[in-house]
Amino acid sequence: MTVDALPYTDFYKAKKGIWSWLFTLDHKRIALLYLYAIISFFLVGATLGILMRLELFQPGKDIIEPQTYNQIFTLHGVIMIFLFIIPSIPAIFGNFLLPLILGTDDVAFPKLNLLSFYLYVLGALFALSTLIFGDGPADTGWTFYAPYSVKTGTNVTMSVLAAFILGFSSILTGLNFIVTIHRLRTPGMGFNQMPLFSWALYATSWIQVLATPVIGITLLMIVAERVFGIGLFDPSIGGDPILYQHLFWIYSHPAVYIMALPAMGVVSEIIPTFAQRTIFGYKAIAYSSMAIAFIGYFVWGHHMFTSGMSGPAAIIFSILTFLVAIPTSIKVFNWLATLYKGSIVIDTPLLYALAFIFNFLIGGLTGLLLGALAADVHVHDTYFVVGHFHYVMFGGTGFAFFGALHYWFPKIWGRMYNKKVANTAFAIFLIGFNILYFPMLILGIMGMPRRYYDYLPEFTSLNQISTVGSWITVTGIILMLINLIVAARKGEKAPDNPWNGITLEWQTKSPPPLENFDKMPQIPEGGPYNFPNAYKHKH
Amino acid sequence: MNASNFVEGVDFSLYLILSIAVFFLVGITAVMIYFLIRYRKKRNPVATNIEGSYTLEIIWTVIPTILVLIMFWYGWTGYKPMLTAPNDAMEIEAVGQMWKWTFNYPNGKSSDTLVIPIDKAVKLNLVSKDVLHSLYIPAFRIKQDVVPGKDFSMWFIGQKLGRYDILCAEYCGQLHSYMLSSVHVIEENKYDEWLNKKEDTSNEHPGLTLMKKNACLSCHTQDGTRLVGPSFKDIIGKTETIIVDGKEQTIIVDRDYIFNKISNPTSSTVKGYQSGLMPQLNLSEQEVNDMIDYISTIK
Amino acid sequence: MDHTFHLPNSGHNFDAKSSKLGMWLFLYTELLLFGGLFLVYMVYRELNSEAFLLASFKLNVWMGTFNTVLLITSSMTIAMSITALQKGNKKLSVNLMWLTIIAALGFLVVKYFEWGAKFEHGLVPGMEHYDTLPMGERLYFYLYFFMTGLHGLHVIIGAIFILFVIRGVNKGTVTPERYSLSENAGLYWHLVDLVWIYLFPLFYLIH
Amino acid sequence: MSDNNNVHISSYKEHFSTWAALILLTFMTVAVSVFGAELRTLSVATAMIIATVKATAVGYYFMHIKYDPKIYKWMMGTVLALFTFFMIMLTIDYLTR
Ligand code: HEA
Ligand code: HEA
Ligand code: HEC
Ligand code: CUA
Ligand SMILES: [Cu+2]
Repeated sequence: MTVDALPYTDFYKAKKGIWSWLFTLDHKRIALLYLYAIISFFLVGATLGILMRLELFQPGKDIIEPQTYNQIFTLHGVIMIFLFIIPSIPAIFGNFLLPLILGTDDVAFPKLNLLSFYLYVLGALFALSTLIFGDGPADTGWTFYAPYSVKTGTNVTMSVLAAFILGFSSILTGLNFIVTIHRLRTPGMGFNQMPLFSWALYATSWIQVLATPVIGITLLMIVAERVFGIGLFDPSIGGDPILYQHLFWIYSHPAVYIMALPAMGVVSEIIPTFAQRTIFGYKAIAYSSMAIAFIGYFVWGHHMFTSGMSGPAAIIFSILTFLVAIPTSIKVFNWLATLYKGSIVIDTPLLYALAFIFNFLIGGLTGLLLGALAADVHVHDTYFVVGHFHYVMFGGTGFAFFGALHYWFPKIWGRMYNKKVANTAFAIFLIGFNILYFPMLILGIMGMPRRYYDYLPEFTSLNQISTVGSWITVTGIILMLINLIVAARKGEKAPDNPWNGITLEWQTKSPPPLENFDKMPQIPEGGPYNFPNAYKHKH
Repeated sequence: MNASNFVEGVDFSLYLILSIAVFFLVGITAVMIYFLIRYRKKRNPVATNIEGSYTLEIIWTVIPTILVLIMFWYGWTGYKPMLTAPNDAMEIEAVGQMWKWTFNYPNGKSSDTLVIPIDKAVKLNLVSKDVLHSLYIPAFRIKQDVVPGKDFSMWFIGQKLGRYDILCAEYCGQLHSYMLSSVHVIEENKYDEWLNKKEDTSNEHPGLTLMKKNACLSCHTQDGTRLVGPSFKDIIGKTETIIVDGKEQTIIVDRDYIFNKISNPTSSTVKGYQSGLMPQLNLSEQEVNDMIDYISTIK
Repeated sequence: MDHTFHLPNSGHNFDAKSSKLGMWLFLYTELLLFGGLFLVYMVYRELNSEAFLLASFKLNVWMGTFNTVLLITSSMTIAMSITALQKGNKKLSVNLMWLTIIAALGFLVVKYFEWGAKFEHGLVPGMEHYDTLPMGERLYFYLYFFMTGLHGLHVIIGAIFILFVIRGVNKGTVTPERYSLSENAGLYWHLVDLVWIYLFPLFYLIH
Repeated sequence: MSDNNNVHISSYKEHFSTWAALILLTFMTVAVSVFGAELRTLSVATAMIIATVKATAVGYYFMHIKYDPKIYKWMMGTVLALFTFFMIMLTIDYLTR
């Protein structure tokens, strides 16, 4: 490996001191601030997950009280959704890479970017403050369904306000990215020459901007109801608790695509790089991102099939739900076709990307089962749903997140990790993950409801397998993190373009200088993934 | 014979989709691994830039669309019959409240397990006294939320003799996972016998009967252990700290205090317990006094 | 090392088009924020149309009409102030903005009296008389206070925004060449007007 | 996006006429509602149609959408389409229960 010998100042060294970090307007530093914050919250949330698995190891009380258990799964859900997975890829890798892959030096509104970060911190503080102040963390589930969320004595108000503030942070990030993509592409880069990761972020950002306000106002209604003692969902004044569910899911279904689309964007970057060939069906992948974002608004009712919603509404929502699966499957098939006749280098990022496809397939296909009316009546609110969403969120987006971390690691830190250890950690993680969550799907079909502190004896053995899986997962993740932490401090120097990537971020130094580029980046000829040394073949 | 009339439709759509899912999962994973091996750098040093193919795009848009419409179709046909109960269905009121199911029969009988005759359509009118619950009978493949302020119902036919679990599937607070009951499918003649048998409560304290009926005992024990609320054991004469309007005060529990607490649960909160959980009930003065009479006997 | 190289498409340069696009995106979020409430209104009106009808008679149409006229007029003045700024007439522009702010204050004063009257009649959620109203009417007044309250908050924010623009024009940071801030304040103000255009008939006029 | 830099400046006259139209429409709705009360449900529809006409005028002339690049119309259209869909689905649910 040759290391570029030219002297330059990277963005770490360009400015010094703690304030130069806390008040930085540089998108790369903000991205790193997000990274450290988000990983910390992930570990907190994960620890709560492990605690739940321990409690569920056998029926009856093991280590915690029912009330504590309820608060734990709520906090686990809130942390994982609002503090980990929604911001994860956009706020970290979007921030770091969007300007780089578009060939510019920052996002459109750097100050707003810093404001988003501090709103994120504020929201996180609100969410965690419930551990110390008031009557303990909320015990409602992350969905805050009325009227329980209004009745319970726990500190729901704080948790809900946290979600509200985090929503604002998310809106501002989305707004920033949309404007950046519209206005700051490098000269000559049209929308159809953009890397697919920016397409994915573009679609995601629109969801953030247009869906988040709806949950904002809904949560404010919950706060008002708690503060004034009466409110808009209170049956005693004619309110309808089901309306709350509608408003909640009008946001929260599109939100699952806020989680999924950036991950798909990452996969669309990794696969062509490691296959060393152009992406198959660029436009199909790009436009299906937009289609998912758009159709995703129309399916929220599939969370409410048994809520008392009317039959005709349920039928319409079911059919729309199936439609949203189609653009997703288009993506999967195009990724698969991209491997065809590639010259594949099997490296850690690619392994994560392929594991994404595998896990996401299980998650997505179980999603189809949930979308079917009759089947959903049986498995709704059971562990089948828990299995489904861990597969898509953790097995999908989580794996893509760690894949992105391994893929852009040399760019971000200028160093390389130990690939053997990384691959071992990956294998343990993948195996543990499936042992942890696959039993949940079976439990669900057998009829074990979710949010259960205690369960019937016939569910014991599968729960035990699942708990053992959680220990294996922990091992894998800890190994992975240690490997990366060691590498970031003492890893060997990485070249500017270790994977022979072709998108613009690989044209600058690793780590990049403060202004990102010290010469004009060159757009690859004939499309963003047109690897020059591959044999050309047009269909 | 299936346990209920819905098992067939639900299971069909479930297994149909599962088999399509397994097919795609296995197929796609296999192709993926094959490509990894066949086109790895060693065996295929020069990649080919294939930009796409309209034919393929169309194929893999159309085939999933068709499959998905089939899935929708069977999901719908399995679901449709759940929407409307036959007119001759016998009606039973199912009441959900924090952590207890109660089933009220037209003749005034009430029971905490659901007893139904075999092969007869049963319609449950769902009533919630507090928050959302969901009545779920896994063996019958049926589930419906119980919403306060709304009159929803569900129906089914029990087709196989036996006892099946009833679970609460919508999170409803602390003891959500203990909100269990069961449905007992029995023969028609046994059912009639059961229905017309008066439960013998004559030698039971009227206060206890009332407390069972109002689910007090799902939160308060009689043996001194703490559940959701304080235990009733030795409660009269106990010194404890309560919170009124945010201020703590120490009191000695007496009849008046308990009377107040039952008639207006939000008037005070026992320190160390969660406020707002105890339900507001519509009880006559006599009934409350009966309960207090009984509570004072718990030693 | 030298820092002479600069990208042409830098995020550090001011760009009027970016700032306008950003503002519009923000307005969409505001629209959907109110949108959520309009959805609640719509559903409850479908469920309780008689009660809503009766309750709406308890509002004062003439005050509402007066406020509508005020807001529409202020919308015109703020739009004209941008035109004035673009044409280089700073003085006129500032004066028109002051007019807008006066209209905003007028709007709030009228609202104050309206709300005051509701308090007197005990129609505010939590008051004793409120608790005796039929269910649908209680929903109506709950929504009325929630929605006009949130709208009032936006009137205040909008007015403060305009104050900033006035300061900017006086200090010379907002100029005929660089009027983005004034344009954005205008857009925000029009949004406040837009929301009211729907609130007014929905609460006052659905007889 | 078009990069054309000669921005359009709306005239005072245009603003004033927009204002006049809005005021006229306002009094029309008030009239329909106060004096035409027997129209009842019809007046809800009328009021909403008039409000929409007013909103369009504000957007088109005051907010300058008329003279902005097409993308602004597209975006606004998308937002409104989404919102309309929300309304339709909620209505379907509540009217068919
Ligand atoms: C990353 C997040 C994410 C993603 C991407 C998805 C994707 C999907 N989800 Fe999921 N979902 C959640 C997160 C997510 N979900 C969460 C968090 C919940 C629970 C919330 C709670 O209650 O707490 C939930 C719950 C949930 C429910 C409600 C269940 C219930 O409570 O009863 C439903 C019902 O329809 C559903 C459906 C779907 C569908 C159809 C998809 C589709 O988009 C999937 C599409 C993908 C594929 C189909 C696989 C790839 C396709 C192929 C390989 C081709 C072959 C395919 C065909 C033949 C079509 N989801
Ligand atoms: C991205 C989202 C995400 C992720 C990653 C996870 C991760 C995990 N979740 Fe998740 N979960 C949710 C989102 C997520 N969850 C949501 C939204 C709910 C619904 C909540 C609700 O019902 O309201 C839920 C609910 C939920 C339940 C159901 C609770 C119930 O219904 O009763 C369970 C039960 O087992 C569970 C378990 C776990 C486990 C064991 C992990 C683990 O896999 C975590 C794995 C991670 C690790 C193993 C990391 C290891 C590291 C450490 C432990 C720290 C070590 C320390 C240092 C090195 C410093 N979760
Ligand atoms: C959903 C759970 C729940 C149910 C059902 C319930 N309670 Fe309670 N109760 C509580 C909780 C929690 C407390 C303590 C907190 C408080 O004071 O509000 C409590 C407190 C009390 C107290 C005060 C005890 C003390 O030590 O001061 C009395 C008396 C009481 N309940 C009686 C009843 C009666 C009688 C019923 C039935 C008609 C009933 N409760 C039903 C949860 C419940
Ligand atoms: Cu009742 Cu859960
Ligand atoms: Cu969904």
